[in-house]
Amino acid sequence: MNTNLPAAATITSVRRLTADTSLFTLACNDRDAALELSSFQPGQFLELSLPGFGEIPISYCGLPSACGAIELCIRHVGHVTSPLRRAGPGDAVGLRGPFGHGFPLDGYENQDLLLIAGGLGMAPLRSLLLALLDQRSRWGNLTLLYGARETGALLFLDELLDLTKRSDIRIQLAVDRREQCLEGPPNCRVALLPALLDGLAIQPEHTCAALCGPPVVYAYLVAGLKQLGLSGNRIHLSLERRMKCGIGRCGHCAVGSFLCCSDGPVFSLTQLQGIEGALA
Amino acid sequence: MAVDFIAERDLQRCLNLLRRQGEVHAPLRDTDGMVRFGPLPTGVLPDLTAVRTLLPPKKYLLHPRETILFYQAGSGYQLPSGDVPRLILFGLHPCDLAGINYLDQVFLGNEPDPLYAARRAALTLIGTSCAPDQFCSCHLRPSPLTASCDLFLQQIGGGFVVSCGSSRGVELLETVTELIQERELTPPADTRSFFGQQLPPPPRSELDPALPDWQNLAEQCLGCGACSICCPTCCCFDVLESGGLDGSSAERWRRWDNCLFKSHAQVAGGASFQKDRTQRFRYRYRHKYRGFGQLKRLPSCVGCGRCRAVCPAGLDLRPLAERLEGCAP
Amino acid sequence: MKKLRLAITGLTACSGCQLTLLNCEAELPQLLEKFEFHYFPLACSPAVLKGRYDAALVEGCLSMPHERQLLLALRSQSQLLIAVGSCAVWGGVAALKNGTDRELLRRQVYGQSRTAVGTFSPQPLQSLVTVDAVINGCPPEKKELIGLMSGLLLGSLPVPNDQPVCSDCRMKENLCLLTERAQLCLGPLTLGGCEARCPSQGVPCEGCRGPVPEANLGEALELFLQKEYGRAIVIERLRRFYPEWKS
Amino acid sequence: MSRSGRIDILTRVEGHGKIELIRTGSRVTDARLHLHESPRLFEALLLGKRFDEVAEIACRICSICSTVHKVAALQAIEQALGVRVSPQTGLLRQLAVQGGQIESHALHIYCLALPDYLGVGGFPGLANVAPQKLKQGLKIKALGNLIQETIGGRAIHPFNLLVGGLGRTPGPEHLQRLADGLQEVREELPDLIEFTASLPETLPPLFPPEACAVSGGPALFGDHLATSTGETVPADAAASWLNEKVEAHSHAKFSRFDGQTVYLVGPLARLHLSIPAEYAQELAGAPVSSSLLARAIELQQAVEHSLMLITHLLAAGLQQEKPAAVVPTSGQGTALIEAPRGVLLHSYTFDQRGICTGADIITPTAINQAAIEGSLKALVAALDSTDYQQVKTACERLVRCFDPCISCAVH
Ligand SMILES: Cc1cc2nc3c(=O)[nH]c(=O)nc-3n(C[C@H](O)[C@H](O)[C@H](O)COP(=O)(O)OP(=O)(O)OC[C@H]3O[C@@H](n4cnc5c(N)ncnc54)[C@H](O)[C@@H]3O)c2cc1C
Ligand code: SF4
Ligand code: SF4
Ligand code: SF4
Repeated sequence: MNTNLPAAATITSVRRLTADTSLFTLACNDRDAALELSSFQPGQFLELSLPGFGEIPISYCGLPSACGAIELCIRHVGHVTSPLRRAGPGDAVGLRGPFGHGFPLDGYENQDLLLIAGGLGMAPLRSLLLALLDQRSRWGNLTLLYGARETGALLFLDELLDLTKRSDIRIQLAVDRREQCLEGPPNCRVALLPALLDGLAIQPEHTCAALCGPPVVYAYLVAGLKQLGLSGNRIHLSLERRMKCGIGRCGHCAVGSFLCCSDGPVFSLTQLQGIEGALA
Repeated sequence: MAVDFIAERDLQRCLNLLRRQGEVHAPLRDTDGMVRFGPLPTGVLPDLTAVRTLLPPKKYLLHPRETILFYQAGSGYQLPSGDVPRLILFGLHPCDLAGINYLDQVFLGNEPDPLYAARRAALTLIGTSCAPDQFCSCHLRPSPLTASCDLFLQQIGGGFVVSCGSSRGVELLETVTELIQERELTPPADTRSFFGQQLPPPPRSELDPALPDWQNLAEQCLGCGACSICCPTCCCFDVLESGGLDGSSAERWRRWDNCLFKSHAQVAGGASFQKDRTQRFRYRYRHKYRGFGQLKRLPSCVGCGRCRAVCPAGLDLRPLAERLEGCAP
Repeated sequence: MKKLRLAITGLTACSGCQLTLLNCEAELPQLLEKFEFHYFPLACSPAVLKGRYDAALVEGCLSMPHERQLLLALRSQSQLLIAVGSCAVWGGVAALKNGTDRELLRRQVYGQSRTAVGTFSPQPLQSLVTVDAVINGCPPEKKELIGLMSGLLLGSLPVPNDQPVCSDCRMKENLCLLTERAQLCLGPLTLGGCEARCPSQGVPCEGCRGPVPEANLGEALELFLQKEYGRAIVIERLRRFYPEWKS
Repeated sequence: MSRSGRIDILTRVEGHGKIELIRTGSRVTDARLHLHESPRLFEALLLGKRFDEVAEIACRICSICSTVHKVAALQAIEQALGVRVSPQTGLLRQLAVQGGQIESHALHIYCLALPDYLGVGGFPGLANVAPQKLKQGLKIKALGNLIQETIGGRAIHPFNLLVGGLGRTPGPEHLQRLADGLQEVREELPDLIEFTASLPETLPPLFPPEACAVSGGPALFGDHLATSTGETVPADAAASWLNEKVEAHSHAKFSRFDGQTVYLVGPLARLHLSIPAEYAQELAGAPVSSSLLARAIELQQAVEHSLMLITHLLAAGLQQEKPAAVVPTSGQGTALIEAPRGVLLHSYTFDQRGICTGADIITPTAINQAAIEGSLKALVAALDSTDYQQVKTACERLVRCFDPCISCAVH
């Protein structure tokens, strides 16, 4: 694949998830490109181009699919993402990827897994969750902790509620505040995300944690996980930085001497130890 | 030892012979007194005594601002097309050659950048030796980057000792055989010897944010961007896209960026991972003296002295590097 | 596609930003296909502000009460309001003596007459209304105006630039007037995007595009003083387009 | 019993103005021009500025005529400080001013005035009814801009024109490019003049007052005012002769002259004072509305003159010169130049350190105010109408004939 040239793709469907976030399904116009773009690891990302506006890094949000459909969950916040609010089926976009390192699935073999998502961090973790459920027998206990500002901001709530019917996964939700009119989902507490770690029963030497959330919560989550006895190489975090090229050239996404795009975006806590500003 | 020698008085003829292989660009002193790489007019000799040009040769490989993609509704994104003319860069100093070596590693590693690769393939590099001045640091600190080129002309009294660095160089040399004299002499070492050296790995410890130096640098820096723009190995770029007035076309372009600017690590909503300039100076330092990303542990400073020569505030990272990197700066 | 409906006007200013648009001779025919210049008193009759506008492009600063009324009307009737030019964005030349009592200045020109009594110290548009985007420059660059217009067609606004004039200047490999000629060049403090028009012709940057983010005024002042420019001269020069510089 | 009619903003003129129509009963009996542009108080802003800042600031009075403001300011400053510029600088400045003349006249003829004759609202309408004319106009306008940009560095607010000289002197290739463009446009101008002369008269014949223009130098330049009444006023006496007074209903000062005579400045006045033989017939005793024709003729003159200047400059060989050195000193200087709309005066006083202690700027539209108002009153009387809309349209057209530049007038 040419490093600068996005492959042509088309939006096939759009689902509004919350007031400011939508789930897009895309299809590549070209078979080879589709194959390349849809063989990814959860936690990896691609570069999405919106013609006339620019290109942005977005995490894969679904499963690698045989038919080449790609799911992306996008929050409408700025120059490129806001106009995507107006985009609909049939609109042309461009894709480059997959880029970066995802979550180390092979290292998770036989481990208990603790997935912790904050806000939009659910996007890459959904991909991981779906991958884990897809090969459920390879892993031990599965736990998902997911927090958002308010009930209305919880992404993929319908899917998560469906999953709570299964016995092989534990799901705990948290919201900072609950809207008056809404009755919260059954397994949802009014609490800050790190509070869900309090007293969580895990076996630290058999558990790996995968985190994705806004930078501000990482420090608290990490402290909580350490409290539970997890060592740094069992904690994986997905970082977000400004990115332009996605392939380690433009120089914007440095984290210490790592580049977030090519060395990350998923790092182990051990890797990030002592790096100024890594966990903000 | 036997060496190939071209007499100084034959330089003009040599350049004329080279011209048959492509346009020759070389350092030229302009009427304003500044030295720049530019097309060498016939009959004019390059300035081989100048220590440095304003911009390094990176301008030939990455243009300050260039279109990298065109978009047209219906046909999608397309790479810019067009011929890349063959160019001979004449009079590159070892530091600039090392700078190109660094850029090669960034832009040709893994998946080559198409624009860079095409321009690089069309370049012939002819180096010359030089005498460092007070801004230079090539001779104070060895670099693992190589100062390789196709031909090298070492300046010694009355002419140049010529050596080849590639098969392209051998070919070139053949085109000027009529000017080559065989001489028996041992040329003294030049600054090339500081390049291509194995270095002890830089300290693994992170840079200490508590050092007062960062604050001092940040306070004095005007944020003009000159240091990065003039640096042969600074290659951060920004990418922007804009639509056309027809409403259906677009253009994506990149331009040189600078790690000392506020927006460098800013993300949606204005949050930044390099909020203040002290932090950004550590970033710059890390890139210059320790390397990052795929080129971790490969320092990128080639010692050309441009950042010091152009900084209006006269900032100099050398003393800090001397302390932090443990060896002579 | 339906043409975008525009309101283009000037407040306290020289019409230079509007003229810059009219100076896009090559692009005007194309612009006419895509935009309806509904309210544009400088070039189109009649000029009646009526209905909704997709965008209002406003030149100039506020210095008289009736301009406040007009600006509020433009704001409430327009989807987007864009401040065009340094007067609209920073106050500009008209504001260069904002430190001085306006009544005193008025009397220096009109004497004791009651002419233009309502005039107040020029203010940028942001002082009264929300501005969705800005185009800098005195006058702005054509290229940036055309970029704004093509952005409007797509539904996007210009991405703010934060590189100083020096960056443009160095990229053009110019001789540096500050370091090589010890001239009072405001390049390091000034927002770029003009491709260093002035220094490229050997004329020091006069700062017409306003301050760059994080402009290091203290250090620049120090440097200018070292180059033997008196403090007063430097401060006067700095304030030519942006009165808020603190000495 | 009188009441005033609705006041509308003037369109297709530079700046902000209104016409007030006074009605007695149902009949419109009087008209007044209000230049209510917000004053920037330039003459006060300039006080305390050093000599090398004055022209940079003063040119921001107006964009359409920024080049001529700049040149006038520079000449006044140089006179005050005793700076002499090279002949080459003089020629290049003249060329830049001619470029401004071309740009401004093309803008007025094609974009601002022609719509009146072709029954459309502005240049977007022209694109439908007379696309070729619009194209031609834009081409000429672009050329005027290119001339200003080549010499001044920028079409609006030219930074390359400095006290004592130029930042960078354009190369011969740049001037040659201008010459090529001028040659091309030159071919088209006879047709334009014929076309403007053939346009139907839409206003009753109103005759301009006495004429006044700068004289005594190369085209558009000079050192004194000359009038159709035979007066000669040297530059340093011009300001007091023009006799500016503040009036309550205008933010622009009025030139009151001797209190009796009213003078017109601008294209018609210039041509009146030196009628080119070939147009003697069309222009002799021409009414105010023939200003469009006058501008077309001047456009041709500007093109011819520019070509001549370029020929001179190229023949002499362009030199990269440094601006003349300036030693700050106290002094006073006044410059007169013809801006596209007429007589422009810049006058400055400096103290020992070269700091501006006095500034006086008199602009064509301010001078013309009395003539415009006089014509408006005459028009209202001539129409003697109760049809408000008709009077209003006619008044607007009449004002446009003067091509007022209100930012200049109120500066
Ligand atoms: C590895 C990675 C994965 C991501 N995954 C997702 C995802 O799945 N869903 C989602 O909604 N968002 C995701 N983001 C964030 C997303 O890239 C930004 O929201 C987006 O770039 C904002 O662009 P904008 O033009 O709309 O915003 P603006 O604020 O207008 O952007 C301004 C500039 O900053 C850059 N920029 C701004 N924010 C970011 C950011 N957070 N990261 C990198 N560059 C930024 C943009 O490239 C642009 O040039 C991810 C970011 C990274 C780095
Ligand atoms: S050249 Fe000097 S002042 Fe300019 S950005 Fe670099 S360090 Fe700062
Ligand atoms: S000339 Fe001015 S703008 Fe250019 S680099 Fe020097 S200080 Fe900056
Ligand atoms: S160089 Fe400075 S003064 Fe000149 S156009 Fe640019 S910002 Fe304006």
